[in-house]
Amino acid sequence: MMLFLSSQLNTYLIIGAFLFACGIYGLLQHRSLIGMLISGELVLSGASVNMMAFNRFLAPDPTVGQIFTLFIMGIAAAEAAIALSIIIAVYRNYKTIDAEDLQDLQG
Amino acid sequence: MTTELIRLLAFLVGIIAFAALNAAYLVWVERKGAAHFQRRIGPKEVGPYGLLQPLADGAKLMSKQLLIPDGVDPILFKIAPLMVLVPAVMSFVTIPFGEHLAARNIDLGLLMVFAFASINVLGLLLGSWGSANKYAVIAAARVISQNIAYEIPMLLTAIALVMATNTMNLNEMVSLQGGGFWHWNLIKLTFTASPLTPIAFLIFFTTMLAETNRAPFDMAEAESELVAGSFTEYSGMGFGVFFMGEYANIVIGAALTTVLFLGGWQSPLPFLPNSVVWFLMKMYVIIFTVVWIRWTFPRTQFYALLNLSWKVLIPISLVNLIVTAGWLKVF
Amino acid sequence: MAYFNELYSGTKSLFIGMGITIKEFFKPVVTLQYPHESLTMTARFRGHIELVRDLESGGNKCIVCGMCQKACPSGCITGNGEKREGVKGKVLTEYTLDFTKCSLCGMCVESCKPAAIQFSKDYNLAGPSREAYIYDLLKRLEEQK
Amino acid sequence: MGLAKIKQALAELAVTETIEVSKTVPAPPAAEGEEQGKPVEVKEMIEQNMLFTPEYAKKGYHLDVKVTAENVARSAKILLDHEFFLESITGVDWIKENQIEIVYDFNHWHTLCRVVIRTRTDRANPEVPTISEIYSGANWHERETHDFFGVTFTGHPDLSPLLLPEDADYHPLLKDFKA
Amino acid sequence: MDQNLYSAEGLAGVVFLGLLAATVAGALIAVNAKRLVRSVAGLSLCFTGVAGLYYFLNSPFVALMELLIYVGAVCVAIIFAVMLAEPRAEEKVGKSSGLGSLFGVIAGGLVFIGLATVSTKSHWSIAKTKINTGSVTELGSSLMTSYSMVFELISVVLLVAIIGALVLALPGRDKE
Amino acid sequence: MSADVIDKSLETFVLNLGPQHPATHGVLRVKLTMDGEYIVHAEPVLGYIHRMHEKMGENRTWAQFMPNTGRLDYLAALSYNHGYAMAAERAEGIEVPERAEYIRCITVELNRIASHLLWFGAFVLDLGGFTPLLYAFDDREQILDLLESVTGARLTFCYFRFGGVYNDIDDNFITGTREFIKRLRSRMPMYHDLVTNNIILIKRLKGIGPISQEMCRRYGATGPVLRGSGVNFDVRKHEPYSVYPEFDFDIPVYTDCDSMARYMVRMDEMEQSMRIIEQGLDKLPEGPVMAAKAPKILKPAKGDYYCAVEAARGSFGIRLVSDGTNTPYRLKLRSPTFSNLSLFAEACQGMLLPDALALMGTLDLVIPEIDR
Repeated sequence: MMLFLSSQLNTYLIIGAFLFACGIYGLLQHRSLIGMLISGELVLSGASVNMMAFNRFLAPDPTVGQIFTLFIMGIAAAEAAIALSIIIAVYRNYKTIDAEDLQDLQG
Repeated sequence: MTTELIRLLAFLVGIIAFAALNAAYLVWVERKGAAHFQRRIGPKEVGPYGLLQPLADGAKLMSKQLLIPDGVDPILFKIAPLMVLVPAVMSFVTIPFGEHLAARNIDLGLLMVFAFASINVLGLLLGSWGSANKYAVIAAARVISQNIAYEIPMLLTAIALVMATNTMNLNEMVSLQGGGFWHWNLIKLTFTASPLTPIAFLIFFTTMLAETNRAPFDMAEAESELVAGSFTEYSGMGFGVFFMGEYANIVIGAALTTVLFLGGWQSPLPFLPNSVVWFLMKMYVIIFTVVWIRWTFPRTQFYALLNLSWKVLIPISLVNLIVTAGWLKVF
Repeated sequence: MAYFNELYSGTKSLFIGMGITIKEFFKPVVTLQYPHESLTMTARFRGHIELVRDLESGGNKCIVCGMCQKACPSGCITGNGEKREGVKGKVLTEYTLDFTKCSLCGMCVESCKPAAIQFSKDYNLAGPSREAYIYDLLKRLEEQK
Repeated sequence: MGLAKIKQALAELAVTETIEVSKTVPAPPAAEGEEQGKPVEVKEMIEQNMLFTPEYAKKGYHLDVKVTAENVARSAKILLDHEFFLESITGVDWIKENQIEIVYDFNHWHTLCRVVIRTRTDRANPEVPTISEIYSGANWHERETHDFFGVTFTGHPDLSPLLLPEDADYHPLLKDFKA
Repeated sequence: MDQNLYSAEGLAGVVFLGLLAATVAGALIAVNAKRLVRSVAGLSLCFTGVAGLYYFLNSPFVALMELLIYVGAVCVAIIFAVMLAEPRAEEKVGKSSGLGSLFGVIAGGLVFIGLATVSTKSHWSIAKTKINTGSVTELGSSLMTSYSMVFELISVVLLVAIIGALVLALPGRDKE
Repeated sequence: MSADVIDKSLETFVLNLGPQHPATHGVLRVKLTMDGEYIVHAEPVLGYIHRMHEKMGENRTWAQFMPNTGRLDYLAALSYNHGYAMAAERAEGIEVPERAEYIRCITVELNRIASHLLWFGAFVLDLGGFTPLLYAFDDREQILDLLESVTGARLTFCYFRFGGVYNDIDDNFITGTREFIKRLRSRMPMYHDLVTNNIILIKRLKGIGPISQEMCRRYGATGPVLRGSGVNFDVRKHEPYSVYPEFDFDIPVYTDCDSMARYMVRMDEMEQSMRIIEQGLDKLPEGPVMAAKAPKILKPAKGDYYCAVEAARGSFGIRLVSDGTNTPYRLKLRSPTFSNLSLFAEACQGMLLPDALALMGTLDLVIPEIDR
């Protein structure tokens, strides 16, 4: 039974979906920019888990999923770096990281 | 099934015991070493040569109350020491102490050590942020910049080595260095390693000091500036576990240096048998050097530390990487 | 070029430093293992004061002139004497030193004309309470017999 | 920097009608100066070139100037212009005369010349203008003097107790203070 | 399954369950924690779990990279940002009021249900043999052959990100 | 100078450095307003060990105050004894025999070396190097042994009396001092190799914590702090007292104004002190060590007197006001580090915390002397 879980594609897909949904929920529910960034990372890792699962169970090329995941990592790292520097720049100028307080940014 | 479980548990216990024993006795080595560098005697009351001092220290720390000050984040505060200790212990899994003496001979051993070592920073960070102390927070900010700055040259030198040896399996890496000390990566006299490897060794050693927060790079602790840095609010076993984690990290660093550059369990002369003894001897020489350095130098200034990394270590390790690549291409 | 020069000289200075400490490592220790060994105090060591035994009479030499009390900056000496029949001058009946106040300056010994007080060589001073530091020097002198 | 120039500059600030001449001023030709506190004409003093110059070997300083409280800052400025540095500021409580004396010690790096500036103020309501704008180091010295004597240095940025506890409302160096 | 590493299947199962729990718990902490630091701690827990899942998917390299990059770098960077931007730990983390939260729950729930349904109801043609051998060599060679262009691009992206981050963060020092 | 000049737009926090902090060497508290690790504003808070020595002086006889002077700066107590003894002698007009003056100079210089050695060790400890402290202590203990054999105490010597010294020195002391100087001479290159030339230390001190001459003047800084800023001012040369004119020695002056300069001044001063001691031992005349006519009870004439000596940390001045009785009417102690510390707040603005601590280390603070 236990082994059954780890060798089932569905387990991974559901976990992936769960992470993705958590990310979506967090994005909607968090007001602070850093919270949103964290949720974004969750969305990305949900996608990665899916990629890896397909890579293991379905894909014709045994490396494509892994490479996708590695690229996602690269993108995520870049995204985190950029997002954080934006957050810091925003914080420096507006003294807040609350997205709803940043009305000035509009227009 | 049961035998497998027992084997697993035996390994686990063995590793934890080794890590804990080494970490504890490293404290003894540190104190004794410091004493002799300063022409004192050091611990001498508990047991012969003060050998039972670590136990006494441990007992003392355990009997002390773990104070949780007001305003701290209690969960993070308690978890953080474990986050420093556990990954360090995990890293021991893949270290080849002898030819057949490794808990797991993993193909990606080197990567695994680095991966787990990187968690250490997170533990320090959460601990210092969680303890809601200004000194700790300053220390945390330092730890981040320091670790990021020094991870780069460390990985670069390690990658150059991986390129030269064509493996990330630590045991295999040691095997490749067999046949006398002139085959060690440090001074490989064959044409398979680039001539810059001794410099790479120095860089690796320096970064190892920095990554393990050892003097002269002990920014996180910096007792004369930040009181006790990240550990300011910790007492009792919380502090003890942090301390163990730090020392376990040093043992890992020393072991890794031994494996990568000093031929691990290979004997220095071809006619002597290979044995775990060689590994331990080399590792303890490295550890002694670490202690020696600590009790010789003043602490670096923070920007000097970053300058050293960005202006000296990273360029040189990049050059080393390129030279190694060229070397491999030519020979 | 300056970059490499600094790199070279800097690294060299580090190795020189390490050379010095390793040399010291193998030199004998210079510390004294205190509870097991202890120092003998020099002849002029200024410990707390004690009364000097008068070798002729076996008692003290104090003439109860009060000079030590006057000289003491912190007022930690209390001495009293009384007139006794058949004895020339006053006889010391009480001589206490409140060591909690004493600053070990030695003014009292200096001011003592008959050299009736001297410094003890006692430096392991510890006690459970403040009262333990109020020394009855007369009693001490008796006990020393 | 000549001693004479400083003398000249400070003489103009010195209390015009009276100058306290040290008891030990060289006897001739100002034999009348022997008596302490005897008023002497400034002009006369300058002419005799013995303007409040105590005997250095005896007193430890070269010039001793008494000024009114308003002139403290100006004399400090003169001394700063002549590159003097401030050694200390302190007070003396003359309880019998019902006055508090503020004493400023100045010294010079390159010439052996110690200058003492004094001023007196009423004991009941001691007030002296600050010189912390001129000599930054005076800030703490004045705070200390305020702690010990209760002298208010008008214009001082922060006269909160420096050495005494934060809530101290007593001034221990006043002669009528008994612990 | 890599029989060398986990020959005891039951143990592996327990570990797997633990990893699942870590992933789920970590994700929940990350989105629900009151304080940002705890969110990040949850995130790192979640990533550790995910790294374990990757290991079970025969990709130790990716698993370790996940640890190295996400836990060792991304989480650390986020905590750094939290430290810079949230100096007072007591300050509440902005959470949307009831409506936003409800909306979030509904949206998240719908996404989860939808995706889960799709993935469970679909008929995947699961390969009978183990496709992924976990070989780093293969990964490396395909990275350098079929996907070399993407590899280059991602390097460029990272470079741009580094420069961008520097540019954004620089003006702060000038002000002093 | 007050807190409200701080730019409110900066994200700052207040860091309490002390009263118990490893780098403040005693109970000094510095309220730092920090922007990250940069110091925006510093405010030293003093008085934690204030003992009101000046009031004590007013309540004691002239002689009884002598032990107090050693407790101001317990690391260079003899300089303070010397200053007070000289001030009282000046007031009373006591001539000190020449031998006593030589003994005073020799012991004061020994004490100065001891103080500088301790500073050296503690300073390197502030910078994170522990071992040099123990080496320096090893040497310092030799000095203290020597001084103890003469004065009877190791820190609060209380050795000088009005009119001379308490005890004559003996041959053991003379040979011991000569040996010690030989020993320290051989150890100085070791200190320089281990610490001074160390690249880490150079990086930490060169150009760090500049203190300009103009700032020194405004704050009245003296001693090695001033000499590190390129001003050749040393009371021993500037206002020669005792038998210092008899000695041939130099005043080390460095013009860089940075922490390294102040460090070097102190290191060189130790060498110069050794020169003075050697000459003093060579020239030591025979004779009494107490003035024959020194009165037991002092009653100086009315008036005020000023006397300054060069203590290990700068110019220690003492102002005595006598009303002709057997107690001082007013006794002002001008401590050098009080002035030196007062410039810290201005000097450390905009510095990084570790640099500020290096700067504070070079000020060589002894808190009891500041708080008095």
